[in-house]
Parts: sequence; structure tokens; C-alpha cells
Amino acid sequence: MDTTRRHALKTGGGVTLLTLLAAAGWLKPGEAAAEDWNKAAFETKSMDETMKALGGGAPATSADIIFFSTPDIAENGAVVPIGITSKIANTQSIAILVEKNPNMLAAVFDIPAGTDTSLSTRIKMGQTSNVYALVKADGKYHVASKEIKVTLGGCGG
Amino acid sequence: MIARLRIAAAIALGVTAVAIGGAFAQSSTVDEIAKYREALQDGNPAELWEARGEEMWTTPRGPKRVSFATCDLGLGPGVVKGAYAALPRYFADAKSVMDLETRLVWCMVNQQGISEGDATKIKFGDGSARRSDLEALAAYVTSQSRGVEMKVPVNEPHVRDMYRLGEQMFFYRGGTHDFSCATCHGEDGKRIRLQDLPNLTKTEGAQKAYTTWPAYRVSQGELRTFQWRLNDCFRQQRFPDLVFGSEASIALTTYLAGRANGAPYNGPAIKR
Amino acid sequence: MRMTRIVGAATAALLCGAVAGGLHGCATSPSDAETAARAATALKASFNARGQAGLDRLDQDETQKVCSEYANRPLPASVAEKIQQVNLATIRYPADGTLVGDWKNGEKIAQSGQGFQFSDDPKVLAGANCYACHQLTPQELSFGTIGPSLYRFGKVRGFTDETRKYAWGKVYNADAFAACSNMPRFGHSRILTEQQIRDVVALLVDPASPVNQ
Amino acid sequence: MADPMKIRANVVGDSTEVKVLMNHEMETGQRKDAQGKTIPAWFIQNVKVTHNEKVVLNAQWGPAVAKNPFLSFKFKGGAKGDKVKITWTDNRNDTRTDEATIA
Repeated sequence: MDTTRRHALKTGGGVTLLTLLAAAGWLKPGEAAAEDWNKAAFETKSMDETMKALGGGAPATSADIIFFSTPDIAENGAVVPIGITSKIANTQSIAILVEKNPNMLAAVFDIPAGTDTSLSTRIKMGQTSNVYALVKADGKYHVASKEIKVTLGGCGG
Repeated sequence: MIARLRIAAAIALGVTAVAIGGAFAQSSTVDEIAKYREALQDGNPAELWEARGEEMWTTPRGPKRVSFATCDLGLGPGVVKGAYAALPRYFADAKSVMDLETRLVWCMVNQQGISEGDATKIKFGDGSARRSDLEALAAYVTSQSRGVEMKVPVNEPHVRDMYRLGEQMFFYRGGTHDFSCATCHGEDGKRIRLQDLPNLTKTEGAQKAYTTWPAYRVSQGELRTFQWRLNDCFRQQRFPDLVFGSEASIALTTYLAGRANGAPYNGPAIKR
Repeated sequence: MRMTRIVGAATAALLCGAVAGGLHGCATSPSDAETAARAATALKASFNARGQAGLDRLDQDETQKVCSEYANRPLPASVAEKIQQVNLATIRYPADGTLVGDWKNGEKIAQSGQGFQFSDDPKVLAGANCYACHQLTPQELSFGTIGPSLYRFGKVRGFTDETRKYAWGKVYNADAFAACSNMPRFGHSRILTEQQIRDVVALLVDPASPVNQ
Repeated sequence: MADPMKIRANVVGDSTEVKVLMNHEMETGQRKDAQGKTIPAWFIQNVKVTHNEKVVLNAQWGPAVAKNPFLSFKFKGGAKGDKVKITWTDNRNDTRTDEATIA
């Protein structure tokens, strides 16, 4: 843990996933205030840095997070449909991250008890990239990823 | 000799593998694009334009403070339901064949007292703050024909004349690149990049294409009308700027709408 | 300009006369010819010059005119032959004899659809937008199918002088080989520069080009 | 003022399915205008959905959510005639609240 942190500090620049989670209020007990918008989390730039920082706190790859109605190829990066279902018990939050976007965090959904842990929305993608579905359940983090190719459509002119 | 044959066989096998790989990649690309389009169908932002257009339709506008309740789209003053499915048509009061957009402008100018310049100031939105009233109105009016069978009165002499003119224009090659409408839309099963091209010379192709305009264009974040569709096709044909509501725009719309007759209207749609 | 138009019309009449042998040229009936003429007039009144696209873009040369007239019905062999002859005569091969350039640059030209639209910057070199209609390298999945696949163009035909010359001619003026082709006449219509054509030819015929892998 | 949202809320089995389209540019702050000037970021940051005053979804968005955003989800309960209320707030502090009746 310590080593990871030091490493992250040394490399500088990138914000680690842990910082991201802390900033997003996920590491604190209780719900984030409704009108909070966590600037630091939405300004993360490097997936590499966040992945290096995972160490002991790394989200576990989970087969219980499923992408639905999410194509492998997007005809246009301006609108990419993303559907995520978490089958993990006590899911509290679902976040969407795009590895190669200028800022990788796209959206975080806090899901109160009584709301299905399944939702769909649409995001922008600048280029072909891995998309991560990050789930917080019982205070632990789980992740699934999917590569979505972005193509150039139409006449290209 | 044997060694050589082996090499040849190996090369041949390699080539086959590449060919199969290529074919597989391609068919899965097409399938995945189909999945992408399907995923977009649920929740079409065109509805936001429809809502804005509906509001405008019923609100008194212009110096005369008149709403579109007096605007006759061909089925009587203020009648919207099914009107788009029978356009373009001949309007005796204007002594001309009009499509939806030119008719909307006519109502704004002749009934609401808005100058033609103001009515057509923003023909097409710019994907940002410059929004077009005409696109919103067209979204609303066309949405009221959803499911209604296309019945453009192609046997009416003025309309028939326009239709024939449009047909000639469809095949007119010009510009630096020798393009006509038919270059891209004259054969079955063709694509430009990954975009399927409807064969507009065939009934099914024209029906499928025409009945899905206007459409929310994902790439532009705007609702686009058929006038826009034609203008942008000509831009890509390397032609000059098609004048909004011009004779060529009406003739081509009449030709394509007429060819779509018999199919249920299915717009506004959502497209790349 | 006027002169060209008259010459164009005369050639068109000549091309059609070769088949129909009559005064009505290519049209199936006088009323069709009349509608075609009205359509041409209406078209010219329906556009505004914008950016680099002037109204002269609507003036047809003889090839465009004849191809428009036959667009909706079979093109007779003799007319096709005549069109090919006329267009074959326009092909200019480079004075220095170098037909093949840099395939890497050719790939960029093949990817680019920029150029000659009223919305384009006329100072930027145009692309050929080959991928809009053709498959070329196996890496690019987003390709059109209006034209045939050109994957392994050189490999299939052989890396010979003949292949190189054919590729040059085809890019320069496709109507010389297939009358009323859907393909723009990139050299004849001055869409691409001589060097750009070399680069596109390289993409097709260079053994090192990904097209031939 | 921002244009209204389009909200659909329907009873599906023992749940209510909510689908919403919002009118918003969702400008990324990465694009440049014709003069080469960066177009400032302008996007929805917070979305809150309530049913009978109970929060059923709370979202934080960045500019990578697509223009004219779409969101679809379900919550347990909800009866025909109940109201679903949605509020968004953007980075310019503009806000919009719309309500729909569950059908």
C-alpha cells in the first residue's frame, strides 16, 4: 500500500484510482452530499497511473458486472450507448470510465437501496478505447472492462 | 520440388486464413454497427425537438400574433395528423408545389406576418446555440404522421410534373467529381465507408430512406430535415449550395417522397 | 466557356448519334429530352455559389451529359466505347516517367475526404477518399463497397510496368476504362496533383504497401 | 432558461422504469470554434431523481456524457399516478426540474 502510494507520488501528475475514489466520496462512510461534484475525480487523466496505484486496494475483476446494449463498435464516438448491470450484492455505486478520453471518469451513479443495480446511458469517446464499469459494493470495488472501437462513418468529408 | 510445393501450400493456406479472417472481421463489423444502431433507438433526442415544435405550433407568433392553427398543410387549417405523409403537394393559394418546410415558411410569412428573411434566417441549427425553429416545427409535424401511410398525390398534374423533374435531377452528373445522386444511391447493397446506402431508384430503398427523415443526427447533435439532407448530399457531391425551398429541392423531395408511397411514415428517426 | 459548352453539346450529339442515328440523340422520347432540359435549367437556378463551389460546377462536359442521359437505362456498347476513347485521350503520364511514389502518403490520401466541397478550405490539398468506396488495407475496417475491393491489387495483378501504368491511368481517368464509372476522374479533373497520384498508385502497387500484404 | 426534459416513467412488473432525455449541449471544453478559440466546457454535473421525496438515483457526470443526455433505470415500487421528479444542475449553476406522472 505504502509503496504504491510512494510510487504514485514519485511519478506525479496522474491521479491514482484511490485518490479518485476518495475524492468521489467512495472511501468515506455514508453517502456523498447530493449536490457535490468532485472536480478531482473528473479531472483524472491517466488510466496507467490509476492502475499502478491499485495495489492492495485494486478493484477485483468481476464476472458479475455485465455490459448490456453496449456495442463492440460505435459508428460515432459522439454517442456511445453503455448499459451496465451489477449482480454483486449490496451494490452502492456504478461508475463509467473511458481509458483514452482526455478525462477518464465519465459518470458516477449512486444507487440507493430499492433501485435496480442496472442502468443505461450514452457517453462520448474520442477514440477506440477500453471502457470500465467500476462497482462499489459493501465498501469494496469491482471492475469489468470492454473494448469499444470507434469508427469513422459516412463520407468522411 | 517437394519443398517448394510445401512452401506454396503453406502460402496458400496462409492466404486462405487471411481471407477468412478478413471476411469474418467484416461481417462482425456490420453486425456490431447494427447493434449500435439498435441501442440508439431507445431514447431518441428528436423528441426534444418535437416538444419544442409542438409548443411553437400552438403559440401565437409574429407581428400578427397568429399561431399555426390557421396553417393549412393540405388537410385543412391547423390539421397536423397525417399531413406530412401527403407532402409535397400542390397548394392553390401559393400556386405551387410545396414541401413541409416551404409550406411552414409560407404560413409564417402570409399568416403570421413574419418576413421571409426572418422566417428562413436559421434554416439549419449549428449543433450549438443557434437553433432552428423550422427544424423543431418539422420534428413536431412529422411526428404526427408516424405510422401513417405515405400518400403523396403524384397523379395531380403539378405534382407529377415536379416528380418527373426530380427524377431527371436525380441522375444529373456534375461537379469536379462527376457525382449524381445515383452515384451513391443507384444500386442495391452498397456502402460508403460503413454507412449503408439506400438504393433510391427502388421502391423499398426509397421507402426506407424517405420515411426515416427528419432524423436526429448523432454526429451533429441536431435534428435534420429533408431539406438539410438534400443540401448536405449536394455539398458532398461537390455541388454549390442548394437553395432552401428551391425548385430543385422541391422536385427531388417530390420524386423521393412519391417513390416512398405505400410505406408507413416512420420518423423522426435517429441516425449516425 | 461558351465555346466549350457548344463543343460539349456537339460531342454529346455525336456520341448519341452513333447509336440512335437520329436527331433526337439519346433521349427515349422528345418529352424526356424536354424534361431533361428543363431539369438542367431548374438545377442551375436552384443553387448559390458558395466557397470554392461556383455555379460552373453545374455545367456538364460531354461525358457527364451523356452519362446522365444513360444513367437510368443500359449504355449501348458503341456509346461506351466512344466515351472511353474520349477519356483515354486525356490521360497524361508524368514527364519523368516515375509512376510510383510513397504508399504511406498514399494511405493518407486514401483516408481523406477533404477537398472541393463548399465547406472545405481550398488551400488544403484534397484527398481521394478511396476508402469511401473501396476496401484497401485489411487494417481499415471502415470501407465502402461502391467500388470493388482493391486489397492485394498489385499482388494479384503482378508488380509489373503494365500494372503500374494501368493503376495510374485508372486513377487519372476511370472513364477511359469503364464508361460512366462512378469513380471521379482524379487526374483529368485536377482533383489530385501528379505527386498525389504517384502516392496513391504506390499504395496500390508497391509490394511493401499494406494493400499487398 | 433550459428547455424541458422528456421523461417517461412506466410501471413494469413490480418496478417503475424511468427513461429521460435532457436538453443540454454537454460541451467538453476540448473543442475549438472556427476562430480557433476553445469553446468553454458546459455540462450537467449533478442529476437527482426522486419518487415521493425519496431519492432513487443520484448521479455525477463529467463532460464525457453525450450531448442531449439519455438515462434509463428502474426502481422498485411506484404506482400509476405517482410523480417522478428529476433535477439537473450544470457547471454554470443553471438548473432544471421536471416532473412526470408514472403511467
